[in-house]
Amino acid sequence: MTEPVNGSATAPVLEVRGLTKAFGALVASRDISLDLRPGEIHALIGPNGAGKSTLIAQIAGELAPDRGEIWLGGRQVTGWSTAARARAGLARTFQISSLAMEMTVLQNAVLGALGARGKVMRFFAPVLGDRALVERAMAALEAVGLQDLAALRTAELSHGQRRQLEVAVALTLAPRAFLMDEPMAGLGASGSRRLMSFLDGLRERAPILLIEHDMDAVFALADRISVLVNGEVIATGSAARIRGDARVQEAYLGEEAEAMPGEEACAGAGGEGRGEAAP
Amino acid sequence: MGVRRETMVNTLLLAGLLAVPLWALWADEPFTITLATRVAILALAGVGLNLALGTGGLVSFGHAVFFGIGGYAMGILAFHAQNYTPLIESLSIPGTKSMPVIWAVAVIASALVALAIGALSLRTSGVYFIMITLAFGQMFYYFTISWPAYGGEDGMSIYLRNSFPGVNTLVPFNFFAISFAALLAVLVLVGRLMRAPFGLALSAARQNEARLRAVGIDPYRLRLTAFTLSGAITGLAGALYADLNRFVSPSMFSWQTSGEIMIFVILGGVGRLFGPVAGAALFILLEHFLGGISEYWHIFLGVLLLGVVLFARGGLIGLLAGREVAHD
Amino acid sequence: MRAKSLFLATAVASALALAAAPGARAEGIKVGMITTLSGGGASLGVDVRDGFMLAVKMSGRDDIEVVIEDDQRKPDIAVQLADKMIQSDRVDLLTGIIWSNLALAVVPAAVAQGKFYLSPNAGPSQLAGAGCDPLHFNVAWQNDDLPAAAGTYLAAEGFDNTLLLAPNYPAGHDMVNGFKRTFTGGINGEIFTKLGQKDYAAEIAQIRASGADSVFFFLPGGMGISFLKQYADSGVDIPLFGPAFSFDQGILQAVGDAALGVRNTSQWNKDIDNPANKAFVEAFQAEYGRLPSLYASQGYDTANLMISAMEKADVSDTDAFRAALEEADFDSVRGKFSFAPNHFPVQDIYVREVIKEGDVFTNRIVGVAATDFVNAYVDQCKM
Amino acid sequence: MSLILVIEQVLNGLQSGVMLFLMAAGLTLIFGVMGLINLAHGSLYMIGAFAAAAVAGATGSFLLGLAAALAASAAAGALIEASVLRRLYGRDHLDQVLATFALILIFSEGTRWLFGSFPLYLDIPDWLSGPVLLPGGIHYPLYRLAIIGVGLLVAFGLFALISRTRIGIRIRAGEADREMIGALGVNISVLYTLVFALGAALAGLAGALIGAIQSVQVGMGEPVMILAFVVIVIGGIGSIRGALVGALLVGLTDTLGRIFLPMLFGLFMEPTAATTTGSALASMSIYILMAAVLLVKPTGLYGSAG
Repeated sequence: MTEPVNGSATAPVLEVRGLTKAFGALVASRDISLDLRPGEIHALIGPNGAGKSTLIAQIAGELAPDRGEIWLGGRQVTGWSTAARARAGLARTFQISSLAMEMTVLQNAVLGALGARGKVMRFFAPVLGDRALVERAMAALEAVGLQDLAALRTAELSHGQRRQLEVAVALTLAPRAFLMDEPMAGLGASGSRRLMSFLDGLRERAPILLIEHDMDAVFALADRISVLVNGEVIATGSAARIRGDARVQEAYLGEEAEAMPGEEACAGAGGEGRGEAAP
Repeated sequence: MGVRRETMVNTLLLAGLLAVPLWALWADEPFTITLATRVAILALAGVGLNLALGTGGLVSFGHAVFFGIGGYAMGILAFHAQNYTPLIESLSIPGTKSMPVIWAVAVIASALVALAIGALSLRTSGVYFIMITLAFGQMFYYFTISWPAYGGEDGMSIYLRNSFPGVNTLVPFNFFAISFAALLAVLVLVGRLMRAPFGLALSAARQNEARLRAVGIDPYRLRLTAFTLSGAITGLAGALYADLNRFVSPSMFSWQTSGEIMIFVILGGVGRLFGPVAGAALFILLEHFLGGISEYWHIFLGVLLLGVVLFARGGLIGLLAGREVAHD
Repeated sequence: MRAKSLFLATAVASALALAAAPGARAEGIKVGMITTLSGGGASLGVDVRDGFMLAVKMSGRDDIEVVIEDDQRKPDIAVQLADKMIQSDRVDLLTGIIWSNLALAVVPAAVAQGKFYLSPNAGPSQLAGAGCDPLHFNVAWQNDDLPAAAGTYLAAEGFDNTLLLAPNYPAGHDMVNGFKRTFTGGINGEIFTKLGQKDYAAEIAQIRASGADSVFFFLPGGMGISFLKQYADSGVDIPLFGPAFSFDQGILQAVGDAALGVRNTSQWNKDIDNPANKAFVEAFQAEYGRLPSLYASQGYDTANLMISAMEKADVSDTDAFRAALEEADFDSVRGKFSFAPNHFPVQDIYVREVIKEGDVFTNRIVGVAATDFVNAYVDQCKM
Repeated sequence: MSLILVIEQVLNGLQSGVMLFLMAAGLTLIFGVMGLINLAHGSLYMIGAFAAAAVAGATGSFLLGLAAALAASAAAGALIEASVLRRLYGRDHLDQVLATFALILIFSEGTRWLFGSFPLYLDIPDWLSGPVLLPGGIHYPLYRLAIIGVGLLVAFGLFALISRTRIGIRIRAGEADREMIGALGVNISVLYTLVFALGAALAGLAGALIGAIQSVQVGMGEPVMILAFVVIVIGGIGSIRGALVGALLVGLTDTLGRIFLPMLFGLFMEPTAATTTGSALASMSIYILMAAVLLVKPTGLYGSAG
């Protein structure tokens, strides 16, 4: 349904060039380059401690790289604040739900719409009386299926619903690119399936850089996969290419099987992916 | 349901605060009116702090600075007016005894100082923020004590209460009405502000800063604005308080004053619009009632405060109106 | 009590209204005492209160009602209490304030509302000069009096290179200026310290290095205790002088040996030889089990002044009562006592020395610093 | 102004810094391990001074007084930890500020109720009184030298305790990860009470030592408490090393500022105005120092995170 990514003429929406970050002797990011092109889901995988969180933090703007550049929509955003990058069209969801828990579901979504529109310094007119904002928020809630819970306090949502709300808030931003940090974490099998089909359609709105542990989801969804090991991207390519990459099998998949024994049980068909990848 | 109950409690509070001095007027108990005026003014100071502390999550231990600046704005202007000396010699700008002018000066001066203190302090967070605001408070306190021009530690007395167009402010009830009106006006404004885009974003900055940044809003500017508004409101309260006492002194700047304003907010209920009104009323009531029973009344105040912090986290409003509900 | 139930529900409030109609007052006098009874400065207020109440008790009169409230040493609280006493308790006369800054906050408004104010302690220059008032009487001293007397005394003793030390606040500057007004010798230097400072190592080192022949200091309360102890321990032997405030009965026990031999100026001491003083010292010890302090003597004199006026006039007759107060026709524990035209005392000021009587540190009189001393602000007072 | 005077003032600054360290160490330890901001630390200082004065007055022995100060403040600390503060560990700082502010009110008025309004007597023991002659001709009070010694000894002991002993390892573990230490089977609530009592005892020791050269009275703890907070904020909250550096910085700034600022202004102003302005500025100097440090390093000199 999406056009094949290799050889695409479209310019990347998000691009990381030669990103390097060290904490003392530990090099958490080593000359990382990757890009995100229109219409694709680009998955980033790697064992625990590979440096995924550090990389996301640098892309989102929470951490300044030692070297390298980050480009968003044709502009270099390397020195920009998190908020400025968000305004420039980078919508992220958090690994651990990051919502204003005392607010209602609708208020959280409206906050996103407000951020997208700007003009926060308005002191008099009630924010929920602003039809444009509310409509935009409701549309996002409807897209993830939370419209009936709009008046509920966010703290009362279930874990899965909070994940959905995370995505809805990202939607209100009408972003150029999504940055999703383990959106499936902690979802049950059916929840994961629903979210997968949702993300599948979402890439048409804006491409997704997806960090995900659920191999099943990654191999089913991703147009391209990058593998991060010890701070380095050791391979990038289609699912098939990654499955066949000897270095990936050696450095990542073997270890993954050891390091994350729970993965299989949790992700049902997880073994299948590895099985195919095995020689 | 909870929303409606809180609204009811709030309405009753205001009605009580208005009814008591009306009764006192009828019963010829002018001191009761003075006490009610004090509640209204201290509540106003608390509403100011509550904007930063309750809505914005900025635990300022230095709001006495703004209270004191408001007070000194009144003291200095009225001092020059009653002595017929110019405020600024070279420009021959006179002092004034007009409340509206004094308020404007108090609000602007405290807003400017809050802007400066906030711009510096908001670079820190958590305990550091608490302590740096305390440090600014101490700087102002020691400065006013040793600054001889306006009385130093002695402070300044104003012999006649300042004037308000068309109102005889010397009548206790009239001054109560002025203070009560100021409180009402600020409550309405802050209430609107909390529902406006600014309030939503500020509240989000307290609950989850990362979320706010992720939707493209920079919390620093929001917080600085909130801190400035908060300081301006507390400054207005300071000017009124000085007029109530017809007196200002460095004790308005002391860290205990900061602590007391904080107590109003906590006793009443952090983040509740009417929390400071309930808190100030309870505090004055306790001070008056316990103070009459024992000279060691601070012990009881301490125990009560401890009880509220440990067991009644919603404060008085929380007890009466139940658990907080999200604003609609 | 009736005003205290302010914020119970409105219903309760209006119920109370019926019970709270202002009652008719009996003949006699109703006194409002605002003084410091809690916190760090409480010992002074307790002494003034005890001295005052002792005199009321000894007078045997039952037509004196005293309302006592604690100002917590906060000016704004003092103002509230004054409002309460005037508006709600409807007192005729106010007294009790210890601190100058509180007096300045309360007194102008109180006398403007036609109430008498008798000061048992604070005597700031503002209230002695341009701000004097027919209804305001000070029964203790003008703030400059004791240091000015010390200045006279040090000059007479031949000191010619004196170092001055006081906290950096108005009363500190008043004291230093009062001393300089009468002192004709040379001044070595002036040191102003932070109000409330408790460590004087740096200042003592400066004193040691100064080469002064004498040190005049004003450090009330805990500041004085700290300074004296540290000074004694430093081994610096330049003689110290000061007004009585740092050598008062309530403080001396906490200073201990460090104060022994230090000379200070005071308008009262327990060994002044007159019957009124003897009776006072004995009765105070019997009543409270401790030696009376300067502040207690001032509270006692204040009450006796008031009682003497009551015998001549009714307080409701303002002019007559004021005239009766001006006569100061009572037996002061200080001996001679009269009022200057600005209603501040004309009195002798003594030089005292700290001694140890058995286990108790106290003062004895060693000389007179000034006779019939009149404060410096009389001429500025127009009333 | 001679060099001797300067050296003497530096010693004075050192001495006041060392005493501040005793206060600040307890505060910063309690914050580092339990995450608690304790405004009532000054009350523990006051309790130490009152206990020392009462016992020394009754027995005539300064050392017994010190022991009583340690015992009383440690006991008071353990008591409030177990009864009140334990409930506040997970809470935000606002609740902690308020609850410990309430404790100040209770302790201050409670002490006044027990001991009355008059200051208590506590003096330097004879064997420590008077000045000694230091090399260079400096007369310096022996007692202040002893204070410097005790303070440095305590600092040394604290560093040893934290870096070398089992309990120190537990403290550091608690600092790093509260859940982990629970998983290790250490009885965490006992550990917390111990740490709190230790911090309280240090405050009580400072109170007793300082009480002998200052006045023992209600309210003596609050100014010191504020200074101690300034110290740990400058040093970085939770860091013992930061507390030491911060305490010495504050002690020296305050002492030297008091003396030399008026002199500095005296160079270009008339004397009375110079001393007035100089001492006004001096009284603000440590707060200016603190604000300046925080503006450059928002988490203090040795702090990790807010």
